[in-house]
Amino acid sequence: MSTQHEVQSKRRSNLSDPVEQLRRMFEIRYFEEEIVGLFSEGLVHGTTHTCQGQEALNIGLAATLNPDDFVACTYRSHGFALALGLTPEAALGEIMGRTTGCIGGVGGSMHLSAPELGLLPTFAIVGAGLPIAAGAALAFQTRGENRVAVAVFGDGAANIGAFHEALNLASVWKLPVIFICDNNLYGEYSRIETTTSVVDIAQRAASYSMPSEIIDGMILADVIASLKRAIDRARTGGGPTLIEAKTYRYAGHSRADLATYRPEGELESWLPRDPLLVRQNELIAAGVLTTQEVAAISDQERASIAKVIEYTRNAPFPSPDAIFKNIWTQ
Amino acid sequence: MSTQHEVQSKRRSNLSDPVEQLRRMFEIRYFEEEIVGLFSEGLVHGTTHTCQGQEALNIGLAATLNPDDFVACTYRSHGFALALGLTPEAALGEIMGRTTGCIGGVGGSMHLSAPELGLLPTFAIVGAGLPIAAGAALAFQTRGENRVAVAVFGDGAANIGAFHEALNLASVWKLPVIFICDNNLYGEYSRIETTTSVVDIAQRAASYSMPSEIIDGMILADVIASLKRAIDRARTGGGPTLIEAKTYRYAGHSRADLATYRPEGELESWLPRDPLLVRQNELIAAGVLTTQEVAAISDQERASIAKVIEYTRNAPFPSPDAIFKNIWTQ
Amino acid sequence: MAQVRFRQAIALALADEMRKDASVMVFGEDVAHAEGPFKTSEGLLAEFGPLRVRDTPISEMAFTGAAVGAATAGMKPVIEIMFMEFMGVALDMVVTEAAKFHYLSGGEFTVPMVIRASVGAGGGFGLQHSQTLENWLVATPGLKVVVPSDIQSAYDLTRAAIRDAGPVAVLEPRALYGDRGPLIQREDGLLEIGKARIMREGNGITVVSMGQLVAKSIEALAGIDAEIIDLSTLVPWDQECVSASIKKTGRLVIVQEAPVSGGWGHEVLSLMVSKHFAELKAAPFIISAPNAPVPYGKDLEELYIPQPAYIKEQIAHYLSTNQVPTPWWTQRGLN
Amino acid sequence: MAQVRFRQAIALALADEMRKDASVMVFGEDVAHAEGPFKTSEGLLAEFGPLRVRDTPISEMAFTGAAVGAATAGMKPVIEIMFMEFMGVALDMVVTEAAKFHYLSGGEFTVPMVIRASVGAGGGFGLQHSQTLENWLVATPGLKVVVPSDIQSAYDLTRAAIRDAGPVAVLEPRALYGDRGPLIQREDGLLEIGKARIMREGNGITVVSMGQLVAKSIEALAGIDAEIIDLSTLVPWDQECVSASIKKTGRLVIVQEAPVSGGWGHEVLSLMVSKHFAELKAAPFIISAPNAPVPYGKDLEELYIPQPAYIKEQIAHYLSTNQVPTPWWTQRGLN
Ligand SMILES: Cc1ncc(C[n+]2csc(CCOP(=O)(O)OP(=O)(O)O)c2C)c(N)n1
Ligand SMILES: Cc1ncc(C[n+]2csc(CCOP(=O)(O)OP(=O)(O)O)c2C)c(N)n1
Ligand SMILES: [Mg+2]
Ligand SMILES: [Mg+2]
Repeated sequence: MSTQHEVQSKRRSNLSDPVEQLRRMFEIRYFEEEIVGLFSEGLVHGTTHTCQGQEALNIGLAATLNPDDFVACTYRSHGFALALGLTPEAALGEIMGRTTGCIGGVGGSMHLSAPELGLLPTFAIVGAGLPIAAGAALAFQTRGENRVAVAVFGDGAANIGAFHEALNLASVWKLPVIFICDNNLYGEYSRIETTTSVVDIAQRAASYSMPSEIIDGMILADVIASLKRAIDRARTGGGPTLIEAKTYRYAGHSRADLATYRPEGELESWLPRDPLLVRQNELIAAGVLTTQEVAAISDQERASIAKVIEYTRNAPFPSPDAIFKNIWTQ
Repeated sequence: MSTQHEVQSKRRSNLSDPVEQLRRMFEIRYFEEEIVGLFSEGLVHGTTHTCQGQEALNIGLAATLNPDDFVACTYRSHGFALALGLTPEAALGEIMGRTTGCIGGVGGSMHLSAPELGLLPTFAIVGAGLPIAAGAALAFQTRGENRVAVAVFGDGAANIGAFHEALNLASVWKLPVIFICDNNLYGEYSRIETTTSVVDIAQRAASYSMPSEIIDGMILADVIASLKRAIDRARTGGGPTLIEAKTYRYAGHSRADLATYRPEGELESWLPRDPLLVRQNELIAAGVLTTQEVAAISDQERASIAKVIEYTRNAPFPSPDAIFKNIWTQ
Repeated sequence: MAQVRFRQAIALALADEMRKDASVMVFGEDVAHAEGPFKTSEGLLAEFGPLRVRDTPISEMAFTGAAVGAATAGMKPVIEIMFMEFMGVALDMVVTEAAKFHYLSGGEFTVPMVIRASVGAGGGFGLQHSQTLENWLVATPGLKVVVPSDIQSAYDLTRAAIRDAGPVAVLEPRALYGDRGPLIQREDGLLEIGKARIMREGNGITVVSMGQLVAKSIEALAGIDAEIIDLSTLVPWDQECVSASIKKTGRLVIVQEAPVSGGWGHEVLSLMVSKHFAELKAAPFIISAPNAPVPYGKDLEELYIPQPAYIKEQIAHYLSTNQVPTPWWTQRGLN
Repeated sequence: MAQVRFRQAIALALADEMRKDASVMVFGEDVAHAEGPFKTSEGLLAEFGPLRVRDTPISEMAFTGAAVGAATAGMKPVIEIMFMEFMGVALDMVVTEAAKFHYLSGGEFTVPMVIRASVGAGGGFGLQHSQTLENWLVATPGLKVVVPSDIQSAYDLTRAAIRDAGPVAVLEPRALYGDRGPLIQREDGLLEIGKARIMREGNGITVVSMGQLVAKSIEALAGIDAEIIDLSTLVPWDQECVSASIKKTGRLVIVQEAPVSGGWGHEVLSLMVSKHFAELKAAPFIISAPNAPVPYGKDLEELYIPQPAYIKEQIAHYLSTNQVPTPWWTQRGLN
């Protein structure tokens, strides 16, 4: 039997294959769709933030980074965690508070972590990941390593002080860090224009003399191409980049939110550009997959997530001693 | 005998007169120059930050604002306080920790306050004044008043989170607030380019879709003209402005700093453009004052500051009950 | 009497005070159009309009600072910090600015602002969204801190905080937002800031609690002759009330949600011991959460928070032995 | 033995640890070229170069966060928060991130970072630059807090903090930076984090102090049979040491710089009373600053901080009467 570590490495390295990329987009989609039901069943406690519609960004990032690069992302990161290689068992285990979770079930949905895949504990405080990613990049730069760090954050996070400070610091020190703003148009229940004084977050890069790009976050190929440019720049001493990916948050902000504040038809206008749809059509058009093969992959992933859920339903809850582990570093 | 309040109002209203403007620039200059000596004598405790070279900004601001507008400025604000109308006695009393100080001597050099002149307690925390000025503007806007608020801060402060958050908020809410960056090229002992990812702080206004201007902060007329535009815009519902005034910090950061880190000749290169010199030459050229009259004003101000110092040397220290006053609002 | 939820009591208090006083305004993240992430500002935007009820960017520092400025300029802003932890990015504005502005202006400026923040465990929000953290707000002369424990005190203390002439932090136990019960929607006779509430009189032991632990303490102590005090205001807390009770009972126990180390109970215990040492019949002690992050997961989180059965067991042991009981984590050899 | 200043002891500790361990790096505002606003990083840039010793923008949040990230990625950053109050704009990074990262990674990431901050009154810096504010860092399992009190402990605790596997805050009493005296510049036998120091043995009374109040306590208690303990580490503090002393003396007094309300001493007093109630001969109490902002001006500031004469008078009164003495502000009818 292969170890957890081997499984995860394989999940990561597989991502060079376009078919696996698509498969894993389905994995994320179905994973997220099931979370909602599990929440209603009372099997997910507290809150949870899903990322349907943002899969191209998840997979694009994981496919371009090396496993020893670091990624700081947010509470809305089931997708990034799965893409980077965390197993659905370890992700769902955490979300359902079981010992099979990536940190043993004491963290929950907002707190996924996979050090061996470069995934920093995901951030529940808006903006906190940006200075910390810059710090990881600082370590790489100071030691002369060829590694980069990435911070993923939302459009709403672009209004918090940590964003500003981190981008300035990264620019002044020319740190190998990539800032990715996942602009899904909403911060909680507020649409971007009600809280944000620019239309494109990428405009703000000029305040830090930093190169920036605006990309279509629904298109996997665009995501990968843009990230490659930024990562290359960072690895070759060119310093930080700000990438703004235009995406859309299909679901509400968190589990209970039905997103009734959205203008009518807005969701519908995005759906024809769904990243899974776009990608599967591209692969079909290119003759890489047939429609039937895509359907099969989709079915397999749906089935596989069902199994993960079954497995996790039966996984044990942590015992009280878990509360006291890993508080103080030995 | 006129009350403190009357004296201060007069000091403020007088500023419409160009001769009085020049006189008060001298007042600030001599006040600041004397502080250094008082510090060495042990009569000023702790720390103190002087503003020689920045007098045009001090007087320009006070000459354009109404007394019911609010101003948030920093620990480096003896000049603004004097310009806005605080008496040298009340300012020096505070700096020397006497009961004659504007808050009774319990605050010290970093904490001057003159509510009736619109001077908020000066800010000892870098950046803190910006959100607070925005908040005063919010009050004015909400009540439909024709008042504005101003935040003055340094170039170094443009790298702190509060700057970013305050400018975004002010822009989104179109608040009647003017942000004035006193870019004197240094934040403590660090030159701007070592800490700041833009050359001109004003560039950052674009991140907030905010109008901005870069002005020569050594030229009183330029300061007044620019401020008038921004204040007008704010009073007529046009929202916030960012003004960057290029100035130079003649002295070190604080009392003990000899500024040995400055490139040789830098200070000297600024001196021919000294705001007092520029202004007095303008007035002489315009026939408003003669050289002799300027010299007389200068002498009068020097003598007058000497008297204030004498007076303050003999002013009483606060008694212990001062520690307990004004903690809790009744 | 109207039956309302705890969160509605807050919204009602805000509305009632806004009707009375045009200078009261409310802002924070999603408090206007969405009526608050916890629905504590229901109806406010509709009634008072977008000038007085505003959604903010995710900028705690800016909007907390804006409240300081607005208060200084004559408004009475009430702001919402969604989870207490988020004050970690804006603490300067609360502690170093708002609390000190009156002093710094020689008593001329006042800062009548209210900072509402939801606190505490029990919702499954994980270790960065479940702490009480009142320790951030102490050692700060000039800043008052109140903690409602039930529907009436949520209403009363919110109104009292708005009426207070200085800055007041209202720490709302998040776990109580959904509670439902009667409310007296009153103009006068509000609970006062600085006054503790005796929730049940008794002679055998003084139990001082706060926030969501008050109801748990009351439940725990059914049948025990305890005087149960809801501290209600943490700064400045009501030393007279606790003193008087200790004089009567000769025993003091604190029940707190905060962890052992750094919890608010130590100050109450310490000052009361210095004052009443000779009158105490046995060692006073604190029932609290352990020195650990708040765990996710219903069972662990429930264990983490002192529950009625545990409180009861601890106090019963204490009363029968006069000895300070061992906390559960030590009993189980965990810490 | 070399005679050095307190601030130099810190610079030496940093240099010695940087020589030994290439992963140690230092950054903060003006710590590199200017060698620190308080000259606590003298010589570091010259010896270790601009990669490992860096000036930062005025961005406490960014550079504290950068330390968290760098530590997670294998460095051992030491950052400087010039005045403790400035942590008010960056507390999130310390308390909510650094302290919790190890737990949040299931024990896989470690965050070996040191946050140095200057604290306390006595320099005439006024009420926003003179507080100790250790209360911000408590109730935070995962974060250690140490407070040096003299030249040796400044050196030792700085090195020990860097060697610690987790995040450690070192709160340096600013008033001591200029102190001069002997230093043992040692590799081994450093004072340990978590261990209190018995500064003077004695049998009549246990006096627990910290930071700049340790030397004042020692001076105050000349001729009194007191056991003087420098707590040295505030989190986690050395309960065994204080316990053992109380068992011997039966009396406990805390001497702290923090104000009465919200000060660290309450926790020590409270936990010790719960444990040693029966062994105490008289009420324990706290000698502290008043509940007021730190005033500017030499005389008032000196009065504000407990001075040797005042400490002596308070303890003498206590020993002779067995009664808790009245603080000066109450004696004078001021508060
Ligand atoms: C400092 C802070 N303030 C507020 C919150 C509450 N909060 C959590 S998510 C969120 C919205 C974030 O929006 P955005 O950055 O656009 O990310 P998205 O959720 O859309 O992915 C808010 C306000 C928080 N977690 N941290
Ligand atoms: C949050 C915070 N960080 C650091 C400091 C220490 N400090 C005081 S003044 C100063 C330099 C500020 O530079 P700048 O904004 O350019 O203003 P200037 O002093 O040049 O007027 C620093 C770092 C502070 N007071 N507050
Ligand atoms: Mg968003
Ligand atoms: Mg400057």
